[in-house]
Amino acid sequence: MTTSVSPRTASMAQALNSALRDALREDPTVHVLGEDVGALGGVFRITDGLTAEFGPDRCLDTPLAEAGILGTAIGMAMYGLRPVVEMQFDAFAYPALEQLFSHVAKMRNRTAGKLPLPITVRIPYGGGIGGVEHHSDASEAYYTSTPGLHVVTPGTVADAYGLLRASIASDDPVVFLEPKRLYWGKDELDPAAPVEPIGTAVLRRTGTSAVLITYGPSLPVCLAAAEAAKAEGWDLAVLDLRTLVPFDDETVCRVVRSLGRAVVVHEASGFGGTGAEIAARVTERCFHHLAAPVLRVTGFDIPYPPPMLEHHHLPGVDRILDAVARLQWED
Amino acid sequence: MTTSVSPRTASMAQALNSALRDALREDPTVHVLGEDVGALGGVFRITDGLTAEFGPDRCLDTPLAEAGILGTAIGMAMYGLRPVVEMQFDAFAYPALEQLFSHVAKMRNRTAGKLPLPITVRIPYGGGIGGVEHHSDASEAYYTSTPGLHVVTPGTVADAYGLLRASIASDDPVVFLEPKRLYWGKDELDPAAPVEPIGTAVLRRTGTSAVLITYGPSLPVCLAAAEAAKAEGWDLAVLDLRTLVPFDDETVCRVVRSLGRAVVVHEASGFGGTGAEIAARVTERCFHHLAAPVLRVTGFDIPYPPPMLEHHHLPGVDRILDAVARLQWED
Amino acid sequence: MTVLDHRHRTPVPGWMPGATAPRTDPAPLLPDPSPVRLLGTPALEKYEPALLRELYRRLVVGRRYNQQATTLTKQGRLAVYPASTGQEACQVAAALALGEQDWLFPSYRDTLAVVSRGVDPLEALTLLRGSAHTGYDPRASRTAPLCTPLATQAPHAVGLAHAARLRGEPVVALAMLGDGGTSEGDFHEALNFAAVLGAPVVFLVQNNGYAISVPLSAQSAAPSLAHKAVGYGMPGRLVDGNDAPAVHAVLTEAVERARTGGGPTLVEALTYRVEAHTNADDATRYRDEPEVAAWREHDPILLMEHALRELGVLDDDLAQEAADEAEALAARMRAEFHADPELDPMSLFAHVYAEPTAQLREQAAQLAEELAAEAEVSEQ
Amino acid sequence: MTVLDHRHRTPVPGWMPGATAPRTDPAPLLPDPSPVRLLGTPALEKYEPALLRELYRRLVVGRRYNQQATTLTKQGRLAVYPASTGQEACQVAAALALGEQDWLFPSYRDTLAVVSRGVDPLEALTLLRGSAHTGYDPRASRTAPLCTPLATQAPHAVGLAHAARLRGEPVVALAMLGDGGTSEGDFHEALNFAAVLGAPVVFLVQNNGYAISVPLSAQSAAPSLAHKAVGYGMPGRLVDGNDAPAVHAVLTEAVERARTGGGPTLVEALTYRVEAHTNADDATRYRDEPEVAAWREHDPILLMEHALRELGVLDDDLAQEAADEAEALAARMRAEFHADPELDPMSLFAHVYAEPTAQLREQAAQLAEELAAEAEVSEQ
Ligand SMILES: Cc1ncc(C[n+]2csc(CCOP(=O)(O)OP(=O)(O)O)c2C)c(N)n1
Ligand SMILES: Cc1ncc(C[n+]2csc(CCOP(=O)(O)OP(=O)(O)O)c2C)c(N)n1
Ligand SMILES: [Mg+2]
Ligand SMILES: [Mg+2]
Repeated sequence: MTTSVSPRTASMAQALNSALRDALREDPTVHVLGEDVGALGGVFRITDGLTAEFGPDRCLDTPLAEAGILGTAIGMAMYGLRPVVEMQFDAFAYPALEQLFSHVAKMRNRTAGKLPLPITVRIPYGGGIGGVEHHSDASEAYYTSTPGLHVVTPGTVADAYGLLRASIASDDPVVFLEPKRLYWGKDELDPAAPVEPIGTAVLRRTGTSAVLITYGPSLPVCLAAAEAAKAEGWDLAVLDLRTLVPFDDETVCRVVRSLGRAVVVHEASGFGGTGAEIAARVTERCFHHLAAPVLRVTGFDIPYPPPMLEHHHLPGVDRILDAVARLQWED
Repeated sequence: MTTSVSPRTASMAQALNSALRDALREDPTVHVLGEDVGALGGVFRITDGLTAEFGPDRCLDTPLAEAGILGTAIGMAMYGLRPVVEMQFDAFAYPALEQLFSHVAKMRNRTAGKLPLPITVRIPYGGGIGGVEHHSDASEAYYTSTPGLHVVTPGTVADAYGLLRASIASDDPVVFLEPKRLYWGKDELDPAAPVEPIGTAVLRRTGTSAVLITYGPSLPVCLAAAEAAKAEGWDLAVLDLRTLVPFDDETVCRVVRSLGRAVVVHEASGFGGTGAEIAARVTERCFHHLAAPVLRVTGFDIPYPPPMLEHHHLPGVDRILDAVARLQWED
Repeated sequence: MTVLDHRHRTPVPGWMPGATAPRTDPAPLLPDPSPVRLLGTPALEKYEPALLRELYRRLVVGRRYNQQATTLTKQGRLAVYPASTGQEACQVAAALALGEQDWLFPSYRDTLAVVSRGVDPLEALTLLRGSAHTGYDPRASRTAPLCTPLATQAPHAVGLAHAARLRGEPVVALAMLGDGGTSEGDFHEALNFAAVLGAPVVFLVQNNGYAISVPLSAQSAAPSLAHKAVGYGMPGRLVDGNDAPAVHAVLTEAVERARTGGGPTLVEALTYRVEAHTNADDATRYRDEPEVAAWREHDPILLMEHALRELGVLDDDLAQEAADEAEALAARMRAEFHADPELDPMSLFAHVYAEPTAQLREQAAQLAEELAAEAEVSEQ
Repeated sequence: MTVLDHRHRTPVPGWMPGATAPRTDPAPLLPDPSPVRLLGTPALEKYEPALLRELYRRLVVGRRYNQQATTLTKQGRLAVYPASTGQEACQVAAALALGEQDWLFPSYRDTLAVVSRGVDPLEALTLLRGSAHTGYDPRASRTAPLCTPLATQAPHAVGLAHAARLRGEPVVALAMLGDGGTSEGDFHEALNFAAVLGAPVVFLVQNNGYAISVPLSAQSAAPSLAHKAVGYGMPGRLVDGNDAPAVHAVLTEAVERARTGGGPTLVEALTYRVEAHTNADDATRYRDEPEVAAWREHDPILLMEHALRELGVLDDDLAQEAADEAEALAARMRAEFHADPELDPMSLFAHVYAEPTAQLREQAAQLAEELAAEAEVSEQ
């Protein structure tokens, strides 16, 4: 892919902005639409400068109505365009769920492949930024339990760029979940680097004791936990799923079988969370390799707390290490 | 509770109708609202005769807008009423998901208990009745993964009456999922029988080989599978969860520990389905009692099929027995 | 040039301090107090006899189509059928008002409009037969899938029309809705998007008096549904939905307005659902026969036939031709629907994604095994 | 008698075959072409001086409240604050137009209206401070929680007003929304429900020209937002939102209309968001200073002070009194917000359900253990 920039350090927000800019440059059918994506550049500045460069036809400030935004994007895709929708915050995607569940996820199937919908729905999700209620929901379970959608969530700057490019290029609808608390973290970005396809997990850290299976906002927490675990004598691997649907059973099971112990970590509430699927399928496929049950470290089963209390809700290093300690080492 | 009827045989639809009638009679704060719930009695006749008996103030034909219906019910509950909302079909509850997720599930918590919302949202769900697309979704995962909601789903005529009464009486919001394909099945109904509280699973059939864990529309299928299993030499127990949230860990784990083998059965798609949570938590809590992984028999990970193909999608006796056969009996 | 720049030339934020007048004049956006009618008026004479005959022919064929489809439900050949009996004027006028390149966005009740556009009845009815979700090729026919979730097709029409406009292609999208559908949030959001974008789309609301059992009086308190248009800044038109030439004239004007950059229009057609909601519904629970009878006399075909004969553009031969064509269609439907559809269980996995995922391949293999096993058993 | 029978007496389905007129006359439902104004008009003399002074006093206090809250964000004492600076006339008039028993349904921007109703600023601002979702008792104050998901509070207001009416209690609900909020489906559904039910509710849309960065011209193409009312069959009123007596008069009339069975009203108040969307926003990215300057001169307090002094109902003493009260409030806010809030982590589990579930009890125990462990560590 040709790109707007040479290797440099960038924040995840800048990487996403570059991915959108490069996609708009390379493919005239790509159109961005959403609330405040124009002059403002989005409340997180992910679309900064796009309307200035490409004009309102390519990057559109819509009226304030999420079902209308996604429904309009569906019609645009039906005509052959490749819309990229921005939902302003996780909880503000809920008005669009009927359009997402009943049309975006079903249109290709409903029409025997005649009407694919190559739509990317970008949703900043999760907490940790001191947002007031409705601004911090980890809402991935609604999407991962809906057949017909792909669900992608980057945990690094490089993946933010690469996976967004891959998602926009995908002929299937992708719910692209952006861990908003990682927006400002900087790292090396080489837009020219080859892009991993959607659907592949990656081992961020090798280890010999057990593996932490995680994604998106919890990746840095798990890496920190792995560091801290050394003091306890545990050498933890960290697996970054990156794509939740389609799930990379092969990579995940290979790692789990080799280590025999796994903890799934995400900040969404545990009950009915995506971690349940991960634990269940890993157990189904790796049962006799497991020395201990696959444990889950997640947010509590409560509505997202007010900012001053959110740190109690979010899985932290200690809570992860407590779970690791329960992996029945005595066996 | 005083009741409108003495013991008799009734269909699940009639039992639900009796429960609504008795609740309306006994509690003046109970109000029913929804689409076509008045003169028509609802498309499934669950509200048959209620407007005739109680008038439009108590059983209201609303305009055709699900977010408006649920949002209006929220306001009514804020004023001290006890609304019972009917969503016409599973997929037609989706327009109301923002109101459900952002308000119904959160209002009590958001107001430190000052504004409880004793709302019952009745949703006919699941397939097996030859409905065209959008009329057969098994949508329970969206509700079970949302903290703040109770999720109840009866599998028998008696529970349909008892659990609906209990749900309406609950001071917490309840998503009451009605297995539409069981609406017309008849059984004994004694409305005077004591009502089991929300949150308790029940063993429908004892067994010594393994347990089928299921709920709602899949209960009769599991009972049939247990019958058929006898020929294969398996004596299967069947556990009816009845309530998905709050989950009855105690009963479920007691049964699983005693048998060491379990299969979770539901018609919703497997990936991210409620069965994943059941398998994951049972494994976490009963790991060393398990002779085999907890397996799942579910619908495929596809949009609900057209009527003429739905029987291929829905878990049937054979598919359940195939799973039971994979419970590693050689061990 | 960018299509949307005009939005940025309009006064921002739209009001100035101490402003004394609305941003635009509402008067032209309001519907005339009484519905547009042509049948039985002198204005009808200005119309192409050929067009009037074409409308008549399609009405007669359309009525027969509705009757035959209803019969097929009784024979179990269709799972369910929401008839447009009594609404044929809206159905055929909608089809006729659109050009080849235009797109139709029908609801579950609008299969006649789809067929009248040229889609084969067998393909148009797979959803209601239960054999497939969508039986026709939406791209080839420029006809979106029959939409069941109410009003959700409205924003699709806006998006498609907007996309065509961005491409500089003179395509118009026509979305068909019911009176009940206007209560849904998606209706509101779609009309607002259409007006703000200036999208070439026409919203046709067939006000047939009921949403299943709920009468309009319990659905809306508006003077008319067409009065909703001014709230979006688009013209609202009110037309007698049983007057085929009137519906055709109003729609054609709206379509041309859209095509020439005039933006969207909301059209309310006053009609009546003469049959029950579907064959599964029991209308006697919520409405009286006299009401239905009154509307049966205001039948779109009777009104049309009477007016055209008076005008001298319709004679017995033409009427017979139409009747014959109608019978031919009915015969073809009977024949086609008598045969059982070909069903492929493996198709369940073929189009969920561009490529089946590893999980779907596993699941497809499982089903294939099961089917093979069943086949074996049944062979023995 | 049942409240809702009227709906069943209206003609069903609302139109008769060949009908020639809308069901109701739209004219009275349309807003006057120019916004209602009182300041600087002779009509002002008819107003109670006491009421005018009360409005003035609340405006002055309200402005100071906005300034102090904004300052608190700079000091990190509030997480975020969406100021209603420039919109004080709408905020205080809304509070004053309601009676004790009436309910207010505010948005995140309407904390001044909440405070002006009598809720303590510390309690009104917990959401924006980040210490608790809702700091006040909605039942005791008849004030719903500050609503963030746009327009979702509108149907709540309808339901509450409807419930009160069913109980025969003369309660009116006032829902406050922004111009952007009118684009949401929930706005549409709520207004339609209100009109169909005849619920005693008033919808106040503060059209402050922007939804964050999006100007009204990109939000709606309507002549005015008040023109949406006719599409629901309720009256729409247009008022200068910076003219406090005018807003108060229009709202009071609508509230009384609702209270006496006249049904809902939509009021559009033309005002301007003088500050950025919140302290976190950068308005220079999307609007120019001259535009803001023009509105600063149309300031609700300047306009009010000028008019009242001309009328001779305001003198320096009164102005000083108001200024003193404003300072006293600001001082109290500084003091109260300087202290750190009391936070109880275990409260996270206390109100999810009436009774914590077994799972929540387990999770609470886990957190309690963690906190105890931390405490131990920090003691060492
Ligand atoms: C979102 C949604 N809610 C409910 C339904 C169930 N439903 C199907 S048709 C119908 C009535 C629609 O009435 P109207 O819009 O007037 O169209 P008509 O059937 O009269 O043509 C309802 C409630 C649906 N299809 N979609
Ligand atoms: C459903 C929903 N979508 C998006 C948002 C994010 N958001 C918060 S305020 C705002 C702008 C609202 O503008 P307006 O309704 O005019 O009110 P104002 O802020 O001007 O008072 C947006 C888009 C939200 N809170 N809710
Ligand atoms: Mg209708
Ligand atoms: Mg605004």
